Amino acid sequence: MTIRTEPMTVNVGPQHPSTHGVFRVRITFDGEDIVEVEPVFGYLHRGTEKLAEERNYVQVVTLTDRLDYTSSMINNQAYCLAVEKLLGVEPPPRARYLRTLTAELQRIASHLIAVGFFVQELGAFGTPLMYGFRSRERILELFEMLCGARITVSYMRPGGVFADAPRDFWPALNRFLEDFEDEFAEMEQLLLENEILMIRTRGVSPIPPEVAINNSVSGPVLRASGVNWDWRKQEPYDAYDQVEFDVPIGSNWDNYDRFWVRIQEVRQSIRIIKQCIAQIEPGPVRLDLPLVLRPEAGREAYGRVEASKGELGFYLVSDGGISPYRCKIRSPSLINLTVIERLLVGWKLADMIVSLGSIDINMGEVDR
Amino acid sequence: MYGLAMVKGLMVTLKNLTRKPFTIQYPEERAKQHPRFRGEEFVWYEERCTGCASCAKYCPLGIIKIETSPSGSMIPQGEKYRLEVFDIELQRCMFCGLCVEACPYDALFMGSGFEQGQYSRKNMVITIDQLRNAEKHPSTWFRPQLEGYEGGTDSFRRTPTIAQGESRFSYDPRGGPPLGWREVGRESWRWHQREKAGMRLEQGEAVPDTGRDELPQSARDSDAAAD
Amino acid sequence: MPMRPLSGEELAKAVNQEYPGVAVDYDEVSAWIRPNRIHAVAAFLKDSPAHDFQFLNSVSAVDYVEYFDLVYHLTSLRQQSSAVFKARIYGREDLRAPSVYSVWRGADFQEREIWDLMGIHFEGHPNMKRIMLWEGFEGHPLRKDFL
Amino acid sequence: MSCQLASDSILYANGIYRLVYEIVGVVLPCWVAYAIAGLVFAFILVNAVLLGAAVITWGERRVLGRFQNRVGPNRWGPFGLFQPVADLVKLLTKEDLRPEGSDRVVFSLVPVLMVAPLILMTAVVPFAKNTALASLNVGVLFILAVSSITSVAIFMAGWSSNNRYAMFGAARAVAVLISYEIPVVLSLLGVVMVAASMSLGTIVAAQALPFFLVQPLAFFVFMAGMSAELNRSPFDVAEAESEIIAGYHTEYSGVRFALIQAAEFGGVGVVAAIAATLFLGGWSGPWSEYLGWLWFLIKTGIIVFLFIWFRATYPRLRIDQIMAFSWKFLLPLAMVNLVVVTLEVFLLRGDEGVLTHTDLAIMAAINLAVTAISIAVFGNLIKDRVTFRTRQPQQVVVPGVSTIEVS
Repeated sequence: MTIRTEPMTVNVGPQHPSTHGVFRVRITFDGEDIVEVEPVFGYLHRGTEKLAEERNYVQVVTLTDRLDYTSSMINNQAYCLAVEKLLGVEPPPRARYLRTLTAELQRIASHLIAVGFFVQELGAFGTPLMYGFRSRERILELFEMLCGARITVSYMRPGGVFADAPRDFWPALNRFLEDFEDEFAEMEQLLLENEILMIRTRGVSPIPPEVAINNSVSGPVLRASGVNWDWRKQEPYDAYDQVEFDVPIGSNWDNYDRFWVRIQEVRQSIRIIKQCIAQIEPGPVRLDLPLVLRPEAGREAYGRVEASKGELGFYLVSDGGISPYRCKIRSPSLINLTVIERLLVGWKLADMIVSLGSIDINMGEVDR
Repeated sequence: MYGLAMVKGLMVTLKNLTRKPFTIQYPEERAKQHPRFRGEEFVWYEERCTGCASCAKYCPLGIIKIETSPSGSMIPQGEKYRLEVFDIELQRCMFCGLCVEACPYDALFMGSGFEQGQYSRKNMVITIDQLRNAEKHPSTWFRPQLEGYEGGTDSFRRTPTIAQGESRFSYDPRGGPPLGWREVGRESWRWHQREKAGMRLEQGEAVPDTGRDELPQSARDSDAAAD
Repeated sequence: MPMRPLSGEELAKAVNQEYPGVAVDYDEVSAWIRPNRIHAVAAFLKDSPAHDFQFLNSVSAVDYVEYFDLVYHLTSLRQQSSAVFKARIYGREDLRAPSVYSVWRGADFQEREIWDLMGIHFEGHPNMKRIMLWEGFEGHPLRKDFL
Repeated sequence: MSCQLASDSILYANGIYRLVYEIVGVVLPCWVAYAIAGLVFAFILVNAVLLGAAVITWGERRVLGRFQNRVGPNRWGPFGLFQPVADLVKLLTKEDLRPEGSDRVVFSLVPVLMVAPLILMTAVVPFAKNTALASLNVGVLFILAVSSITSVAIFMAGWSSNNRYAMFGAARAVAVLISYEIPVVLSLLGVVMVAASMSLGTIVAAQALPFFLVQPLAFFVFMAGMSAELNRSPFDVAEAESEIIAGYHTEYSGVRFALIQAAEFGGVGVVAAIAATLFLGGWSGPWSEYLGWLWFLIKTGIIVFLFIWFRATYPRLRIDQIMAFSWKFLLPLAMVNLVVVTLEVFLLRGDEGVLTHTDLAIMAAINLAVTAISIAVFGNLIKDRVTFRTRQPQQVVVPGVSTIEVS
């Protein structure tokens, strides 16, 4: 005798503790197994691209803060690089180093959140998350020192950064780096080889490289899929051509690898920051550009960076006016979600949450 | 051995049990706030403001409302505009600080407070009177002269570097006496005052001393005219 | 080895060799192709070993009032090169373009987004629904005439 | 007229009960005194459990806070001690919500059914010498029987809530509870065998050497099994808050939620008390005549702390892994323990069937070795496909796509 069972459709989100904001997936379950997935977006859609068309080039910087609010510095950087490409200018070297440095600090902060929430979704009751926040707090404090805000930094401007770091920033940064290595080692000790974490994540939801590439997946997820691709290496912007770092590559393409790649990237970021501190030279930090920028009409530029979530690109078109004619944002979080079906179907409810955590989406960026 | 990492994890958490908490108990303790903090109450120096509305134009949200009228005073030096309305709608402000960046006369500064919660949206508008009467503790955001770096005064947009300037003093917006309008500007106040009035002074021309401790006559005049 | 951006001229020449007359114009960074051949060109650029553009960075649409430009940013991971091709679609109403969903799965959400916000319908996309806004929303907000 | 409790009554050993009974019995008929004494003791028990639950919520939040480098609730009262009171007041003043389409009666019955078994379980636990409500001679059996009522209550909650997350939680919880019952029962068999009694009072008396030393394996299995039954980390799938919101009690709010929470944290307290009694020697200790309650509280506190510690450290297992853990790991361990203890008891006990202190020490020595070996052996058996590889970050070789080819 067979017992007839019915598939069950559940709305996971938009109000759910672990969908990273207001993300909603309609999932059809067969028991605990997922048979169908349909992502629904738009709950945080603020029309950033339209807003950008009505603001001048510098004002758009403040909008980029609010895309992926866990990595505002990198968003600023991507946008400023695009505008600089559009204008055909190069920021002074000190500004480039400052940008690299702050972007890497932001990457650490973002990855700490990603790892923390990843483990939180595995069910560790907040401990790794709080350890991550402990260090992130220090980074945010450094940002406050630099630019007066912790999350919505607006630190960078087309043509450099708005101001040089204050004098007490450098000792504070050094102190942070000293403490952070210990704190992070603690986190690695707690998580990296934990057997429960291993059996929960090893072999779960692998994304083969050819699938990842075809789905335009980027960032740590792409690298965890075994593809050796990092825009910081392939197309060095700012000071990335001056620093040395390794690119961690996953070999099993699974959730554990995505988690592992992030942990390793934090280590590499520390390396980059240290080199930046050693190499940075005094000098001006901002080009003498007018407050209201007017790039030539008809020019366009696609500026991209390796953001903490993946390839963040700004495609700007100018019509000679004071605001971008079109500002398309290639948001890594949204496009990484293309693999969601591949990622979830066939796995269990508990794995689904973890897999979502492993691609580390941020709804501010998905919906824009 | 299998399971060893789990024991290691237990040791890590146990070690942290003995540590001091890193959180801060807010009303009793406060996190250290850095002088560049972009806070809520704006600091505005009427004496420095020409009513050019650069801030209003540069605000990404358009929340600064400025109305001016010709004051009828200082006509020989050019017109001096009287400010009638200078409203900042704080409820929509995102504290990006671009208005401060846009101000060419160092008249507008960010504040350093963050505890201005109100029960009504009406109360969230900072009016010109509030701006006039407020204690002036400007934030050093985009005002390198307040951070005391030498070399910050030569050019408007070229901000100083560590090597160029040494900090002369450590200014903290949350402590110490309020700053007067003469102390906060990038240029010397006398020169600035004349420039504001529209008078084109030649470089090197002697500037008559108008008395250091008094308000500029023009500001007084305009106030009187308003009454 | 730094990235080698393919100039518009090179790209147009390559496309015209395979499909004569499909590339209609080019400038220094991009080549314009006929909109009805987008899918064929995309498949050619992806599969030909000489180009091998496996990675679709982004699909964007730009509203120039009289016409729309669809912009495809491509990257070849093996050859470390990048290319941009565009397709110009004239008109305002009932715009249609072939979907590249079957070539690059990564175009999925971006094409839906373009349909949602710009109103260009991609044919051959299996799930051409609005993505950010709700079904039944009137108009396409990123168009220049949407206020 | 005075009433005397028969010395073979299960209530006879309870000093407080007897005292109340005899005092009241002076003025009132014996059956009234019997009832009043029972009510008095029940009152003490209920309050002890609920107060214990309150203290444990507070303690858990404070200790968990410190594990996570933060402070925890500290606003109400000294060290935030009144936080549970504040929580309770808040929950009591909330609107009494019941989801549409829920099963009215069953939905309302659940909180009561959750709390009741706990109080019943407490009835047989001796807090100090001669203070158990009933020195039941089948105490261990009684505890096991009563504790399984909880699984019914949980399933009722999930079923009646008309919520899919609740259903998920309930289905998971029932599966977990049923499969963990078995290793727990088997682990307790060893204890019962050594003590040669099912009465908790006798078991305490038998622990010349605490049983967690004599039978570390049983202690391990009991703790693991109990944290699964209590839905504690790392086995908290039933209310996995990151997956299914709150599991079976997703739809509960207000006072019903308060009761469920009380049952949950009270459960931790009661299980800790039982574990302290069975494995840590209960109220025995220096000056246990007078300080028995203190020893008992300290030992219970240690067990509670262990639970909190695990919760602070470990991620959660998946439901199938939890099942595997129970059937493939805990059950064999419990079996091993049972066999070894049976042999030891058979070989070591004297003619009267009593184990001396030396016998216990010998058993402890043997069992420690057995524990280490069997955990290692079975741990490696369930290792499955999980392998450790130490992988170093790879240096980028440009062109960097050498790894694209799928092997």
